[in-house]
Parts: sequence; structure tokens; C-alpha cells
Amino acid sequence: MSILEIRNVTRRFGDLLALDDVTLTIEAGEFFTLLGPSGCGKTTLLRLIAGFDEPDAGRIFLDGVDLAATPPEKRPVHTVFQSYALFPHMTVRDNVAFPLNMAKRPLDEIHERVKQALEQVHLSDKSGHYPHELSGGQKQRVALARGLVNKPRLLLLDEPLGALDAKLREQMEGDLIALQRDVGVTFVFVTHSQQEALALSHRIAVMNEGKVEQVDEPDKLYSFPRNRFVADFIGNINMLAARVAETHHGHLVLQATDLGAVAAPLVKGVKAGDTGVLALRPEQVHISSHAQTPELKNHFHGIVRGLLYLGDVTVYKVELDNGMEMEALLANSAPGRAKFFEVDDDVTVAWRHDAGLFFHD
Amino acid sequence: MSILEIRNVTRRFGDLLALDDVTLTIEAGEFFTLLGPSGCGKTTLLRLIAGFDEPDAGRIFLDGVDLAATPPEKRPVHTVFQSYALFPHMTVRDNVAFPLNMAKRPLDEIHERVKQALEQVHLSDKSGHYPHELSGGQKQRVALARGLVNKPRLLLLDEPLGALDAKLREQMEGDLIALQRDVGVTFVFVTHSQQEALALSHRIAVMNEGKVEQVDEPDKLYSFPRNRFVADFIGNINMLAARVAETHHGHLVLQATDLGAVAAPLVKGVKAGDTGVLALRPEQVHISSHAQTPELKNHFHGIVRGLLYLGDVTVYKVELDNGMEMEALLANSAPGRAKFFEVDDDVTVAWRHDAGLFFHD
Amino acid sequence: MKFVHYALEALAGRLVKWLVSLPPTLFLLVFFVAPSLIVVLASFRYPGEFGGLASLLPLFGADSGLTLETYRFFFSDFVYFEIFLKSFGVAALTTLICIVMAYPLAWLIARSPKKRRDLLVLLVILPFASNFLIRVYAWIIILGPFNLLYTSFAVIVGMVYVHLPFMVLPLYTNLEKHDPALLEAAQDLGANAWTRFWKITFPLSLPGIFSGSVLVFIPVLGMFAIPELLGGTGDILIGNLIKEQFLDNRDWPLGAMLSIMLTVAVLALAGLSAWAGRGKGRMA
Amino acid sequence: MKFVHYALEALAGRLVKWLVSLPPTLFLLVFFVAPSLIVVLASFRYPGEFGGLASLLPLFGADSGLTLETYRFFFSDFVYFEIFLKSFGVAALTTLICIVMAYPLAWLIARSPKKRRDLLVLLVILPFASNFLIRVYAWIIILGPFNLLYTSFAVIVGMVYVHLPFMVLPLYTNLEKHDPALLEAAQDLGANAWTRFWKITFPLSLPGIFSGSVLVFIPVLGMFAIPELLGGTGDILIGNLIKEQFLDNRDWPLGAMLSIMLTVAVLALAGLSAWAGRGKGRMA
Repeated sequence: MSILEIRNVTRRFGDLLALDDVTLTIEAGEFFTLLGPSGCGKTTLLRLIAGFDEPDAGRIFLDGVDLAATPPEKRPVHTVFQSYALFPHMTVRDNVAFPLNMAKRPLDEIHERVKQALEQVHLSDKSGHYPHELSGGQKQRVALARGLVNKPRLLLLDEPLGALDAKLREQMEGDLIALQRDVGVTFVFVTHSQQEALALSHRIAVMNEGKVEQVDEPDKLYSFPRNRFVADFIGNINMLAARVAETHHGHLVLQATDLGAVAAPLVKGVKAGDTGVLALRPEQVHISSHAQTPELKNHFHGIVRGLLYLGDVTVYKVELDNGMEMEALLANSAPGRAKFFEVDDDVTVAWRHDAGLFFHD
Repeated sequence: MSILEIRNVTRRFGDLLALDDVTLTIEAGEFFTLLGPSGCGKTTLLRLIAGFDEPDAGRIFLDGVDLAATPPEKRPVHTVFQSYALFPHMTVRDNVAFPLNMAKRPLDEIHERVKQALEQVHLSDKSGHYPHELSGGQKQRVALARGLVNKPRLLLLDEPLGALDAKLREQMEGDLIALQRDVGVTFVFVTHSQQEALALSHRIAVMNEGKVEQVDEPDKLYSFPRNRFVADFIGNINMLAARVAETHHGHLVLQATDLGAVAAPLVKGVKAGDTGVLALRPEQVHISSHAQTPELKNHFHGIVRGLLYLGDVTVYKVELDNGMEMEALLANSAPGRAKFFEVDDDVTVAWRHDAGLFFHD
Repeated sequence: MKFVHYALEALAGRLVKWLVSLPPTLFLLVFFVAPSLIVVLASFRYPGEFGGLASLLPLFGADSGLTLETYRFFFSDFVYFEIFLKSFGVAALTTLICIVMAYPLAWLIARSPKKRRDLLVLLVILPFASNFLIRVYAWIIILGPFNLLYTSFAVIVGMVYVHLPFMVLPLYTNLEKHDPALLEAAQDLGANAWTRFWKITFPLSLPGIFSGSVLVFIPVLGMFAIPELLGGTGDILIGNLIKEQFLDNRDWPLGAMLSIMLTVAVLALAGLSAWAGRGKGRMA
Repeated sequence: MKFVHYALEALAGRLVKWLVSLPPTLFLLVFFVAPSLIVVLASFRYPGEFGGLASLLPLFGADSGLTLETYRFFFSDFVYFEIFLKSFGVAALTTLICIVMAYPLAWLIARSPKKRRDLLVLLVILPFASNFLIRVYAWIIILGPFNLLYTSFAVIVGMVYVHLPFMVLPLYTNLEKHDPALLEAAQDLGANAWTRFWKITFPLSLPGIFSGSVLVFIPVLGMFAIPELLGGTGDILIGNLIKEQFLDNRDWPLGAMLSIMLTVAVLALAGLSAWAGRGKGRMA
């Protein structure tokens, strides 16, 4: 059942078209993410849902009811702000009790639910502390507890992990998934980090310049991006300029400059003579020493020009004979060996004939 | 040739032993990283090298000369601060010219070298701007240019990427490597991010509670951590509690509770009866559907309990029959397939007999 | 060698420390300790032959000539107590009116676009750039035709008028620092405009109100020009009393004593409010 | 229906806006426009029969009775110009001395441990909690035995004494905000203590010096009590001149005119310094 429906919403700020005819449906119980570079309109959309701003055109429905006439304080939608926006003059307990006090709940119920909410975020021992006495991660958890305690229909999260450092962010990601599963509240999460989006979400809407480019599950989005922007924004990707030579029944034959024929999966609507790029993920590119002849159809000679050692994986930057640089990612799965190749090694890069996606210009 | 020698340096703050008999040697031209959790003493050490603080015991030599009597302004050592510490009342040009002015260089030389330094960090077009008009990444590059322009013997970098967001940080990492290679100045880099350390450094000193735990090249550190702290701090690692059953000539036979015999590489000084953990990297753990029998010696049944989809790789959390959770990392190398296994799948996890490291208690 | 070097350095360090702490020490001596001592001593002296004060110099000789006369005088006459009470009442009322008048003004400035704020602050200060007396005389001209001159009402109007900016500025400085996200968060969590003000804005502005109150309350207690020019004969406050002793009666010991009693009363009040507000220092 | 709802809401919004902008508008009208108008008008009137001012009411009738007499008087007598010049000189000198004295004090407070700062600020303000006149009289007692009373020196001492905290506080507020990492960075890059002060601390403190200078310079120009009590007959400043017209000569038009000329001079100076400092607003 859809809980939130955004229908043809447009929002302008002066000359800037912040949201351009956006239509989205969010299902009840989902962890839904709005992902995009800064300025793509994701935060604007969040503010429209919360009610801090009004659309110039279009409508927003919550549980089938148009929200236009409902002020923010009447919407069963709570927000976790990027800055957390904890009330500095209230203790953790009073911060979390705030929405319940506003809803004029009986005192003993407030007491009970605040206690429960603080347990959920593992902060029972901090209930008498003031926000400035907490670490960044603890503040973040108080903001979460405050947003969830009065069981909103939607919880909006505006880059809540942005202010945390890497190690803590990773840990909070796990906590967020567990929390959302436990409380069963629908989450609408805004982020510019594709890694956060992939790790957390049930579904992701990729936004760019006020438009929704693609809405899909993380693995679909990563494996089958609808266009070049999505392909490039989600994860790293190699872009090999090529021209379509033939379209076979099952696949395309591409011609890459100074490289030769490349087999690629068929794309609808593409015909011989089209130019474009073959987008290929680094982890789909195999790399082997020159001596071995790979059994894969697409294989080309190259020279290792650089490598980025990341511990669990290493990214090799290989220069092909046509001068194009291609990245290949290898997991360091053999014990005690961190690198399989060194800079200046002659190697063969190869990929399956059904790997990659062709985007025409 | 060693450029910096830190010999038995100790520093106390009240009861806190910030540095505990630290000895380190840094070679000329190196990209050397001090890595550790917050409070490990890495920033204290940096401040001792810069001269902002003095050791309680021990000595620091630069090019063979004891630095004790040299105040910070006389040391040929410059620092890039975490907050950048750009002078807000000076333009980018004047900020970068500052160290040259202090060194009383002739005006035309200053002009020339500032121009060159700004070109190196791609900021020539911002030379007349004030710091508050720059983005975080640009400020960072001005701080770098200012630190390098007077060709110090050492450049100290105090978590310079900490304030940048993920995408920018990744890009700056590449720029830093290139810059250090081009200018040939020795870098001493402080960070708490193991990923930054692995990607950037020639050598890394891992610090913990005021002590240096291990100094090594990134791949050696990752593959052959000297102790449990280093193994755990650098990258993710599975820790399988086990007891040594036998020590063979070439390997150990371990006994893991409720699991059975596990083959592991030999560790010096370990004898039968010792208890400890087998530390195993997630990317060394193979995972296959139950039907297949792997050719690897160590293989155990498990159930997939969760997965973290990261696009290029997926981390599977597998519960073994003894209740222990083991992570396995797989690159998503097959086109169009993001996940090989789903939650609750029966799988076999396996690893090579020469994978992992045993640490006894 | 090394030792001598370090010893010299330590010495230089101490010299710098001493040079740096000299000005504040001198400041306190010259500007606080000395005048205060003089005032305290003066309050225990007899008036001089032709008014003023018997010379202070014999103090350090055999004839110290100190007396509790003025203090006995103060505590024996109930009229002083009455004037003190009235003065504190006027100061409190002025402070209260200033808070009520300054709040919307400060709030409006803090909420206006950033580049317009400086201009608005300037507009608040501008009326007070001109001579103090002029401004009081303007009020004589305004209040005269309404037959409101030489009344307690006129005194309060004048007091509020003169001190209002000292309430507006600290309040504005405080309100400007408030994170607008806090109000959005409160609204998001169900608070209407009224509740947002009383639960968020007002408690967070208490330090500003407090600063402003100090800046209004204390000067009002010392003010003599406004009661003299705008008030009637019954509107005499402590400030006038003290001024009279120095300028008109030339009874310096009495003036000094009254001033000391005023300072003691203010300090007692400050201590009381610090005690009442203890533990609330956590507010951001 | 919907339309009516929106129309009502828009109306309510405007009402709120109007209610909120009413107090500042009233403030400006009552506290700035009205008194200023009265003063400007007064300066064009003849003095009243018994001093003061001829009633302002006929202004709005047929007999407007305006005159440029007082202005002609001002420009025809060179002594006014001299007093203006001297007053600005005293104000400038006082400001300069305040800067030099306040800087080390403010710096020391800003550099001391955080919890001690409030106490130190209190110590700076404390001497000024007592009555203004008392403090001036304490100086009479101090300066008297040295034969320094009733001299220009005594006037400057008194002026500096009274206005020093208004220089210390904005300077301290400014210096406290300085990021200590900036000084470390400067030292790291080769600057010694002297250079660090002149290249970093001082330029960054200019806004604080400016605020303090405004808070000292303008009040000194209006001050009459200190020249009167501490200065000789030759130490008359504009403040005294204006006060005399109102209190002693009761020539209100002349007083009003002088006050207008003073305001004009100050505004001209402010404009000049804004023009000189244009483009330096980038400083943090």
C-alpha cells in the first residue's frame, strides 16, 4: 500500500527550477532514499513533505489525503535534521518527550515511551544529560529517538550521517537498518553518498537537477542504470567510447577506436552506426598476466599505470593500447598477497560479452 | 637516508601518558602516515615534531640535528592544519606568500613561486579571493600550497581530509599522491582513517595508547598484522576463537569450539594447547552454495544472516554452526548480478589452509 | 652552557609574563582598588570645614579621625530606606518595560535578512548618538503640552527611553545566534507558534534578557538627571541623593556612604539572582 | 471555499506582519523621528521670553516664526569652531589612550583559561557599577594633592577612566573569537612573536578596535560632567556648551543648533571612515 504520493510536484526559487515535475510513490514500511549530488532538489523535496515549504505546482498525498492545507505541526511526519537540531536547554529525556508533550499524552505514557525510545537507541544512561554533553553519534541517536517516539507515519532523515566520521558512520548504518526494521516506520532518507544509499535502502530515487532519473532497488540501480548519469553517479564505472558496428539477435558488436571489436549486450532502440559509450564496472573487468590467454571474448592488451590499494580490494588503472584508461577491481583473496600486479606490468584486461551497458549519445 | 629520527620520546599530560617511549625513523621523500584511533598520541607526536610542544623525555633529530633548541618558527617543517588555519584577512595569494615573506625572499621570487604553487594545486584563478569565498576542498588546497611553497624539509598534515565529504575526499587522495610525488617533499600524515592510510602511504605507523604497534608498508600491514589490535584496526577481520591442537612442520591445526579442525599457517612460538583467535579477512573467505563441495581444506556449513550491498562488492554475514558470525566479501563480477546469495540461504564457507593468522591470548 | 641558556630563557619567559600582567594589575589598582578605598575611607570621615572632606592625609598618621557618624545617620532616618526602595522599584519597572518593548524589536532585527540587520541595529543606536541632555529636553517639549511633565510617569518614560538600546542590543545578539533549525524542529514535532516561542525562543533568550537587565537596572539606580529634569519633587531617587551630597551640600562622607550602601545592595541582589539561577548555567 | 480560506490566511499573515513591524516603527517614530524633528525645529526658533523656547504650537499655524539667527551666530563666531576642534581632539586622544591601555588587558583576558574569563570581565566592569559621580570625585581626591586638578590632564584622565571598559569589552569579545590555530600556523610558517602580533592578531582585531572607538569617541563628545568637575576654565568642550544653553542660559535654540552641528560632524566623520575603510569589510 502506498503511504506517500508525490504527484507532478514543481518548485522554483527565482530562476532556479529546484524540482521539475517530480512524481514518486513511497510504500508503507519502506526504507526509501533520495540520492543525488548537492543541489539536485532532494532536500527541497524533503522540506515539501515536512511542510516547511509549499510546491508551486503539484500535490502531495499522505495516506491518500492531500497535505496542502495541513501545516507542518499537524502532519504525522517527523524529521531528523542534518544538524540534529536538539533543543540545547532540554535534557535528552525532555528532548525525546517533546513530541509527546505536544501531542498532550498522559504523563505516565510519556514516561514509559521515552524510556522505551531511549532503550531502543541505547541511551538510557544519558537521559539526564544535556545535548552539549553528548558525542556526535549520541546526538544523532537522540534525534532519531525524538523523531520516532510519537510513531509518525513517515520519518524524514536529512543526511543524518553526514556529520559523523567514517568508522562511526559505518556502525550507524547498521543501527539504522535494524531500527527501521524494528519500529516499522516508513523512512525517507536523503543523502549524497551512493554508498550509504546502497547499503541502507529498499529503494532509491536518483535525482539530478530537479528531476528523478531512476527509481529502483539498489542492486537493479547498480547493475542496470537507466542512463549515463545514474551509471556514473552510482559507483565507479569505466566509459569506453565506441560505435555500433552490428546489432545481432542476442548482442551488439561495437567498434572502439584503435582497439577493435567489442561484444556487448543488446540495448533496445540502438542501431548500427550509433555512437556512444560502453559503461563497464571495474569489478567486471578481469585482469591477467599477458602470458595467459583468457577464455573471455573481449580481451585487450594493456599496461598497469597505477594502483589504489584499499586492503580488501585493489583498483588497478590499466592503459589500453588506444590510450584509454580502464579501472579493474580485484579482491585480495589470496592470503598474504596484496597486489597481483605492479605498475608497468603488461597485462590482459578482459570482460564477458554480456557485461557492460551501451549508452548512445 | 633518514630525514627524521624520533628517539625514545615520551610525553605526559597529567596522568595521561600520551606518548610512551616512541622511536621512529622517517626516510627522505617518504609519504609516512601516523595511523590510530583518536587519543592514540598521533597528533601529540605531530606537535612535537612541529615544535608546538616539547617531549618530557627523548630527542627528535631532523637531518641529524637535535631540534630541542629550535623554536617552531625556525624549524624547516611546515604544517597543514586540520582546520586549515588560513589567515582570513589575507587573499589566497597573500596566504601562500606568507612563509616566503617570513623568509624575507626577494619580491620577484615570491611572486614567481606563489604563482607556481597555485598552479600546482589548480587555484591560479582564485589568487585574489579571500578564504571565506572558497569551498572546503579549495581551502584545503590553499593550505597545501602554503605549506609547500617554501620547500620545507618536512610537511606535516594533520587529518587534512577530515573536513571534506566522501566524494571530494576520494578525489583529494589522488591529488595528494600526485603532489607529493611531484614536489618530492617528505610528508608526515596523521589520520584515523585506515582507508586513507592504505591508499596514500609508502609506510604506516599504527599507534595505540601512546605506543607504536607496527611500522610497515600498507600491504604488509594489512596482510601480516603483528598483533590483534593492528589486525582489527586495519580493515575488517573475522576473529574465530580456537585452541592449538597440533603444530605441524608447515602449519597449525586448530580446534574451534563446536566446529572442528581448522588448518592455519604456522606462527612462531605457538605450541599445542595455546588458545587464541584465528584472524581471517572477509575477502579470503570463499562462499558457495551448499551443493558444491569446495576443494579447499577448511570448509564449514553456515546460513546467510544478512548482507551489506556496496555495489562493487557485497559483504555476506554467515552464521556458522557454532553460532559464530563470519563475514565474507565477494566482488560482484558477474554482469547483472548483484547478489549471489540471499538471507537464509544454506552455504558453505571455506578458506585456504594458508589463509589467516593465529594470535594467541 | 645548556643550563645557562635554559635559565636565561626561563627568566625571559617570566619577564614577558610580568610585563603582560602588569597592565591589568595596574588597572585594578588605579581604577578599582584606589578609588574604592578612597570612597570607603571617605565614608568614615567628617565633612571638611568648607564642605568636601577633611584631608585624607592624617589617616596615615596618629590622628586617624574616623567616625561611624554617617552610617548612624543613615540607619536612624527611615527616609533613606524609603528612597532606596523606591529607586529599586523604578529600576525594576524600567527594566521590565524595556524587556517588553525591546523583545519584538530585537526579534524582528534578528529575523530580517542578514544584510539589513546592521542597518536596523544602526537605526536603534542612532537616536542615542546625540547628546543625552538634548534627548531629555526633547521629552520635556513632548510631555509638556500633555501636562505629564514633572510626574513619576515622565521619569519612567525618560528612563525607558534612555536605556532601551541597552536592552535591545544584547537581546538581538542573543536572538541572532538562535539556530532556526530548532524552531523548525519544534514545529515539525507538533508545536504551534505560541508554544514554539515559550518553549524554545524564550528560554534560549534568557541569557540575553539577563545581560540587558543588568545593563538597564544598574545605570537606572545611579541616574540623577532624568528625575531632576522630568520628575516632580517627590520623584527623588538614590542617584539624586548622592549627587546632592557632592554638588550641592558638599557632604562628601554622606555621599560616599550612600554610594557604598547602593553598591552593597546591588551586589546582594546579584548574589541572590546567581543563587536563584544556580544550575541553569547549562543553557546554550 | 478554498479561495476564501486562502484569502483569510493571507489576511491573517499580513496582520501578523503588521503587528510585528508595528513596535519598531513606533520605536523609530517616538524615539528618533519625533525628538529629532523637535530638536531641528527648535534650532530654527527664537528663545522664549523667559528662556527655553517660544511655544512650538504656532509652527503649524500661520505664524511659523522660523529664523536662521542661531546658525548665523554659530558661523560668525570663531570660538565655536575652536571648541569643536578641541573637543574632537580630546575625543581622539581619549580613544587612542583607551586603545593602548585596553589592548593588553583584553588580550590577557581572552588568553586566560575559559572559566576564569567571566571573572576577569566582571573585574573590569565592577569599578563601573558604582555611581558615575562618585568615581569622578574619587579622582578629585586622588589628583588634588598632586596639583593636577583643574587641568586638561585631569580631563583626559577622567575621560579615559570612565570610558575604558567600553574599549576593553568589544576588544575582548573580538580577541576571544580568534582561532589560536592561526597563531600556531603563523609561527609554524616562520613568524616570530612580534610579527605574529602585527600580521595576524592586530589586523584581525580591527573590527573590535573600531567598535570600541565608536563607543568611546561619541560619548566623550557629549560629556560635560568631567570637564566641569576635573577641568579648568579653558577646558570647556562641546558637551559643556550644549549643557549650558539648556541648564544655565536657557537658550534652547542655540543648544539644539549646537547639538545638530555635533551630530552632523560625527556623521561626516563616520562617513569619512567608512569611505576610507571601503573594501576592507571582507575581514572575518
